[in-house]
Amino acid sequence: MNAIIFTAIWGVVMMLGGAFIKSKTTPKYLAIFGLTVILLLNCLEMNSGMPLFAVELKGMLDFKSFNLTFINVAYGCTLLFFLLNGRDIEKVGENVSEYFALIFFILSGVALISTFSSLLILFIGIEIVSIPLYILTGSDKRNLKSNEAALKYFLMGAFSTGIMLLGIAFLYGGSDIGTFNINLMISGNAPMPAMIAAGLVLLLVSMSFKVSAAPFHFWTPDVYDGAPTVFTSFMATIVKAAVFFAFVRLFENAFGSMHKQWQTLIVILIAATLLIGNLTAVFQQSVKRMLAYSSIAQAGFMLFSLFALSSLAKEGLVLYAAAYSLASIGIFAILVRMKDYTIDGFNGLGKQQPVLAVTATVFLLSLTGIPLTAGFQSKFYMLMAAVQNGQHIWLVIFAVLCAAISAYYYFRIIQAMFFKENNSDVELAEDITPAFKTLLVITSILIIALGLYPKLLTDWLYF
Amino acid sequence: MEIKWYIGLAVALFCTGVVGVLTRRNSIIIFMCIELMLNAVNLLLVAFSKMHAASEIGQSMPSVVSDGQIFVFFIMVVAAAEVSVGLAIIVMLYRNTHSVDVNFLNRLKN
Amino acid sequence: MSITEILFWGLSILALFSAIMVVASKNPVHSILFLIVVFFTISGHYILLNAQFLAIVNIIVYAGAIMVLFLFVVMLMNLNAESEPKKHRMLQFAGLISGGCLFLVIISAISETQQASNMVLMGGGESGLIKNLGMVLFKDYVIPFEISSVLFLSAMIGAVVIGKREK
Amino acid sequence: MSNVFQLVWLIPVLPLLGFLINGLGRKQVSKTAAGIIGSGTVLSSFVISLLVFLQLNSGNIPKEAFHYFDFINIAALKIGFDFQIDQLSSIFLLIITGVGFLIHVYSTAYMHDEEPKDFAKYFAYLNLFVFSMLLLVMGANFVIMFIGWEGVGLCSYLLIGFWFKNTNYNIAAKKAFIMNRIGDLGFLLAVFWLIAKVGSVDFHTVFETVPTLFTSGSITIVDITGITLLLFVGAMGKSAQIPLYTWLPDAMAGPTPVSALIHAATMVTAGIYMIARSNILYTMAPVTQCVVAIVGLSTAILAATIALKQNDIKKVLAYSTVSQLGYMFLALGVGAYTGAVFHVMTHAFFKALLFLGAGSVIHAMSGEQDIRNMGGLKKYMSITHITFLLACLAIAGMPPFSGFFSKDEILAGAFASSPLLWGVGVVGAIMTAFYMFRLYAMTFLGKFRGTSEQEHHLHESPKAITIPLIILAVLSVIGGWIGIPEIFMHGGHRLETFLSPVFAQSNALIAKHHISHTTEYILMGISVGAALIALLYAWNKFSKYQKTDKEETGLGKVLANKWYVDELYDSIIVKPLLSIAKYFSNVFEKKGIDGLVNGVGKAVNYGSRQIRLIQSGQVGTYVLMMVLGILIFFIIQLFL
Amino acid sequence: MDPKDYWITFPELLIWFPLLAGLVAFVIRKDKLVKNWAVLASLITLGISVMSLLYADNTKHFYLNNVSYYWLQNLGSNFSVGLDGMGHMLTALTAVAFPVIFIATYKSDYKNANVYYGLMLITQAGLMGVFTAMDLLVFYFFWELAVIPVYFLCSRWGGEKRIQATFKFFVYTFTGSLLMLVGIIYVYMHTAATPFAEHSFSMNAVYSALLSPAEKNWVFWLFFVAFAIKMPVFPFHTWQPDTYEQAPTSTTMVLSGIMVKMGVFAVIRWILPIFPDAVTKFDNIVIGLSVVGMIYASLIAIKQDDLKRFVAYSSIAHIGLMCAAIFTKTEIGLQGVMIQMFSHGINIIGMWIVVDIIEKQTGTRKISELGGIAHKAPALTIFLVVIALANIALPLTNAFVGEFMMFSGLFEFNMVYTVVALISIILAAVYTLNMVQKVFYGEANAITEKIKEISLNQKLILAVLVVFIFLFGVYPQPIIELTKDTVAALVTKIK
Repeated sequence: MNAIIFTAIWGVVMMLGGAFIKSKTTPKYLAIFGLTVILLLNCLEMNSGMPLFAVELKGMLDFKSFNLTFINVAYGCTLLFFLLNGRDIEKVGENVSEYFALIFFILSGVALISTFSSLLILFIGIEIVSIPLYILTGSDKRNLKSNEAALKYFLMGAFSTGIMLLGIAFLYGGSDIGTFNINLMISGNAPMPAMIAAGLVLLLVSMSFKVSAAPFHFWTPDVYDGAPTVFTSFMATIVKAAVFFAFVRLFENAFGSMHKQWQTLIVILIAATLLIGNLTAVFQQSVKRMLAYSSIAQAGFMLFSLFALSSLAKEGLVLYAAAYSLASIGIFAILVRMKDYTIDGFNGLGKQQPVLAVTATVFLLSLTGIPLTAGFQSKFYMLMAAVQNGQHIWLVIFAVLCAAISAYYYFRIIQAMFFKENNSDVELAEDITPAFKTLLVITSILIIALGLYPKLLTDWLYF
Repeated sequence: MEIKWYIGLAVALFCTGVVGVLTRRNSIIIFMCIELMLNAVNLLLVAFSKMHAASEIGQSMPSVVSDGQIFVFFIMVVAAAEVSVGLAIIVMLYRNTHSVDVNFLNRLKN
Repeated sequence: MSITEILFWGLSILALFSAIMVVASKNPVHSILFLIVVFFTISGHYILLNAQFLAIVNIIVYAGAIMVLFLFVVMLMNLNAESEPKKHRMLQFAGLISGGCLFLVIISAISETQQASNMVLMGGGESGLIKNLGMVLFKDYVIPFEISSVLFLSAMIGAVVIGKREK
Repeated sequence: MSNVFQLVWLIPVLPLLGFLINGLGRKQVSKTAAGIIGSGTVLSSFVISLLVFLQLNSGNIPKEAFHYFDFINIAALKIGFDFQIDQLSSIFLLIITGVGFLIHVYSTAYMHDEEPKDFAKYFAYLNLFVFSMLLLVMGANFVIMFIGWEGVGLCSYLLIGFWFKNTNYNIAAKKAFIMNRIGDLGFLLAVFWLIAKVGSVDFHTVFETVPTLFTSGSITIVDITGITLLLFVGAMGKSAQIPLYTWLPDAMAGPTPVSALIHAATMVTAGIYMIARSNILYTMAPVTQCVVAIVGLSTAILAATIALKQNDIKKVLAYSTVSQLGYMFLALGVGAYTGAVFHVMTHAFFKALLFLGAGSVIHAMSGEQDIRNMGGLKKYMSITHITFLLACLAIAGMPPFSGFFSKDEILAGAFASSPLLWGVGVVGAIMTAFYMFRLYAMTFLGKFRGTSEQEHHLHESPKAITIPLIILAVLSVIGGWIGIPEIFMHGGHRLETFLSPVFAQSNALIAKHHISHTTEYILMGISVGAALIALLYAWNKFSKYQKTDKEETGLGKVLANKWYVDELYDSIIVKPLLSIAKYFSNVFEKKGIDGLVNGVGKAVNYGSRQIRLIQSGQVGTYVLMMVLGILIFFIIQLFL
Repeated sequence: MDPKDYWITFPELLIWFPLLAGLVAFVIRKDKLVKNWAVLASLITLGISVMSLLYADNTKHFYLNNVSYYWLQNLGSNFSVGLDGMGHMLTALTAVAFPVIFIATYKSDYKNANVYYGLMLITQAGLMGVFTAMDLLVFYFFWELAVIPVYFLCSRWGGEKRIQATFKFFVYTFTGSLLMLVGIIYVYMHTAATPFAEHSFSMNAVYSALLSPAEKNWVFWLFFVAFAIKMPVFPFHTWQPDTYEQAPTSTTMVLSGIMVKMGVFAVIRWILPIFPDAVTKFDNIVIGLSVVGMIYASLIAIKQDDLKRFVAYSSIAHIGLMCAAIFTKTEIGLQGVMIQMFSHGINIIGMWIVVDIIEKQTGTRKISELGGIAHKAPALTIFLVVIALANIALPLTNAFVGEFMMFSGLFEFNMVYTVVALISIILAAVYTLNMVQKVFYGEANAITEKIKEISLNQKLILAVLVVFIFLFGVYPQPIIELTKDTVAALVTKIK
């Protein structure tokens, strides 16, 4: 509860701050301070199990430590994001504090959808996450790409909201006890009535849209490409992970009991997502767009948690969220500072900026899923969960083959950085501060630590 | 009245909205079609709530009935917020391109 | 055929017709007006279902606030029929077909189930009244209610951020 | 047990030492030192072998092999580094070290033009060869024997290619090695077969157990035949039998003493030794024996025919070696093991002598090898001439020279098994006499046909060359007298009695067939007489040989070109192999396998290029896709 | 029996020391210094491994050679490493190889030497880990850890086409190991429970995993493909020649000398015990492939003009034999493989050293352009000839013992394969002697005129290798003694 309340409040604070603070840099520090406090408060709630305010939940929210841990992960990543990209947020436009405010609202939405237990909260939460994102996407107002991305995102987002609502409606109508509470909605694994099925499919579709799983992923590349890179980084990592978490919780609690009946759909989703994501990423020349596609590919792996729906899978999901977010934030942070977003723009970075290059390599290796990195552990968990599930081993094999393809495009950047020479001696990256480098190093150390000893994270999930 | 008629009506309206989204190019109209979809859903929800009202569950606990209608209320709320943002975005785009035609939006592709 | 059924059918046909007109009509202004009609018919349905509160809100929020907003925007851009060239037929046709299929699929899936033949309580029922809904809203739904304020705030900020001219 | 046997290990180790010293210190040691070390080591091992031989002769024979250390020792298989000393090996020890020593001495003079380090290298190789050869004959199991077996192959490779700047020599060396390799594979397969069937490679064990296993039925005749045939393949390679004989004539590229030692006296007889060693197996496999006899005989004839038309002095000797080896295999084939060994010994004497003589001639002619440019050398180099003549008589099988006894024994054995074999054998003998004396006459008789400046520094070779010649000459005269057949002298065949324990098992199996003395006399008469006629004919035909440049025609041409066998091999084996290799490396590897691998990558790229076109940038398309997706999901979920 | 609580054990030392040394190397800026540091470190590692050989007897010093720490108990995977006979042998090989490589290539200078040597040492650590891993997951970790640095070494310091070649190598092996990962997980899911987790990655648990024959049959392939790519077995070999050609020679030595053995090792360590039935089921296919590969590679080797590709193909042929011998499942065959793993490592490294010297001095690797080196550099020639003879398994060289045993194992399995395989021995003689003749004999030409005799330390290194060649050629018993327990255990396990 703390997380939700205080992020909302802090959002307001940032908003009002915008009116009074003239300096461009202050909001950043304000935001970092606020987020740190909120993170601590959330930890407090985790340990004590007691929020600061006793609010009657009425079965709307569910604060078990699992969910709170995820909030921690999400907020932690956001903090890192602030630290790494604060300066870049300032560069986007004039209304710096508003951007931060919006991000805080999104965070409260994140907290909502990772603790919801009523479809209403899910709906509102998703909207709270989406609407500010539409704006952030369009926040680079002079840039037509940004505008276009915003509109595309908005139209399709609204459309998928419609789909979702229809689904919810059918669920409400279909469940005998007419409720929006996901825990009570369905029990037993009797073949589901048509209305429930319809609702399920529609929800599945809209959620797949939000997590950009094929064939509902089409908005992703354009939006990620068009949006200002900082915000791309944010929405491609934290938001996406959060929505995924919501996705899994929804289907686990609401339809877990009849898992087998809808597994086929997930299988199709996974196969399509992995294939399209990886295949399309191969040919991209712009790193930004390539990362957009790769995020689709990663979603394909995360979907395994939905496919398996076991405790292993859920741990895996949290681990994956952390690993993926860390690595992506890192690589995006570096990308933002690059002058040229094409892969050739990275040529010879290894000589000019060794620290950047090495850390970037760690991030990319993690995304590829090379052992010793968190990326490997998370993929490993996912595969284990999938194999444990027993069916569709071919899908697992297919997945690892796709992972091999992913090596293909991730390593193109590594090759560019270390093994290709850039003829001109212009600066490839701008304002690389020591602090920035240190943060990158810390991030990569985190990644490797998680890769060596994932229990650092997974142990928090239950107690 | 059987619920299926309401379902039929709502789904029909919804699909009309979908068709609109698919066939029109004017982003405002597309947006309106989406609103149409939302309304279809609202109607459906209300109908369902009244369906539950008819069932014995509804008799025993009236909250089941009101849930649906409250939900509709929230949908309207959200829709309003969405509209404000959406129109703002459309206007911004119009400022920059003097068009609201989604087909002109293809700087981002492949 | 009772009076309610007659009203139901009348409203439904009107609603569908004007919905189709929203999609079909060239002139954006016309579509908006048709949309308003749709909203009114839907409010009518609400009244039939004795959900007076929603009926009112629907008219105020949608037909009133939202559609006026739309109207303003359209006027502001003074869009007219000519301003929208044809989308090429192929895609329109495909859209039509797939939309139709969606309808058929959902209906054929649901209409035959026994759930689909549940009766709807027309007219009666207290829960749709403002009093009851108000109670529920501020007792059970206080959390979402409060949270939706966040939504509005962000929408507001958004409108400002987007709308404000850059210096 | 006498303490001589404790020195046995020294026999191979001494030459090895010589090799190490000369090899590692080849820059330091002077020529004389190198020569002394080289010859000295061999001499000393000769002395030891002599002592060993005397021990054996005095009838105390080591019961089992001398075990030094485990070579391979695992549960399934134990192979010790063991030496075996018995009559057979001791005979060979004497031949190898004895003749080896003489040739070492000879070499000190023959190679004295070489640079010191090459000189040392040469002796190092020679010692290494002796070492391997000794391993071969002393090894107490097939594996140690095989070690020596390949070792000698290696040394012959190194020595043939000793003048490595000349590419043709290298190619000859390579050919020798590879053809030996082919044979060795047969050997190896046989060994594996033995391991699989008997579970051991020790001579003792194998020869003890095989007959019992055979009677118990756990080894079939097929196994034995297979093993023996494969072993024989090995012998073919090493002892230059059809079809693997072509390397030997080319091997003449090496220095002449090497040809004498390796390609006449010792290495090429390894095959005979091996078969004689495992005689029991062969006696148990009549099919193999038949094959051996036929191959041996046909080799003898074929090589002889070729030798008729060769003009290179060493080539003639080479082919005669091949044909003599053929005789030995004939002997083995007909079960006259003693005869084979006997002929090995005598052949070692006179063939070594011939080669050394040829070497001395070549030396005198300053490198000239074509006998058409020689002639009338007898007045310039008398010792060489005399010794050469004696050797020719010996090889032609004239009584009482050594060749007569051994060859006669073989022919007798052949007759005993079938007169046909004998007949063909005799023809071979006749040809032998002919080409040997053609060689002799063209070289030493008539008048000199070489260039004048060759003529005026013609000279007799130095002591170091002539003394070995003389010794060998003596041996090739009297060498045969240890094997005088019954008919001349009762118990005259000392060799047979000496060797009898080795062949006891086989002799037990072979039905002893006796030819009446009269027949034996007749046979002897015929062969000797025929040979004599051929001899005299060749003598007076070629003593007045004039150089003519008229082309050989008809059969003569075919013979001069060695029946075109090399060309045949080249076109049916080498060329096809190379073209396949070419195809693999240029087409199949690149286009086929690697093409497949890269194809996957290409496919991914192509797919990527295509699939990103769906991302058209049109909202309408995107939504359409979504709706289609919804439809599909609905259908799957609700209607399937 | 010795106390359980050693503060450190040999496997740990063998892994951690090179790793630390590598990390240290990164921060040493001066090239000369880091070079010496690398040599020193590798020598120390060698010392450790020699020590471990002195305590190799696991019946007496078990706790000196085996250790296990909690790692991911919840997944039932512990960081457990240990040295059995095979492990000892291969770690020894690794420990010997690296100093040899460093000293032999001491002359050649690299840009950012610190990174270069750091990566090399880390590779060594990875290899040590692979050879000592007693836990399937740990094994997988090290398996990758060994490859990644090599990828960077090759693509950073390699030849002109290095990037594509190395990348092909990487993706190829990476795909293989991912498939193996699926296999690992599948096996894991069928292991018995442990106190901490419902399944376990530990070696014993994995060995006794309850898989149905049908499952074994396909999981087997998941594992085998990974290892076949690494070895490589025909037709998975095409990455090798390109990589060897493009990689810097010292890395190529690591690749061909040791990394190739990872595949062989892994097959023996994991596939044989986990899927004995599947091995029996598919032995004909695998052995067939290997034998075909031997002939195929040998034929191609005849036609190679580039020394590096030449060595690559000849190595493929040799590996084919090892793979075939493993799948005969005979004691003698496996024992032969053990010996051959060591011998092949030594010989091929020697081969590379010579190739490297020639390339450094003449600037070309084209066999056709070389010739007549023998009388310019006799010592070099002698060394090469010895190594070449070892390469064609001449008796009294180390390779003979191994190949002899492998062939006789193969013969026990099936005679036809043996005959075909033996043909490749002839071909080996053909191409090796061709190479020797073309490169070293004949008259020297313009290119080879300027060749000088090799330096003393090169002589010493090659001499060391030659000593190894003859030592184990004449007296292979030490290796047999070291590894025969492993083999015996395996054979009993399979039977």
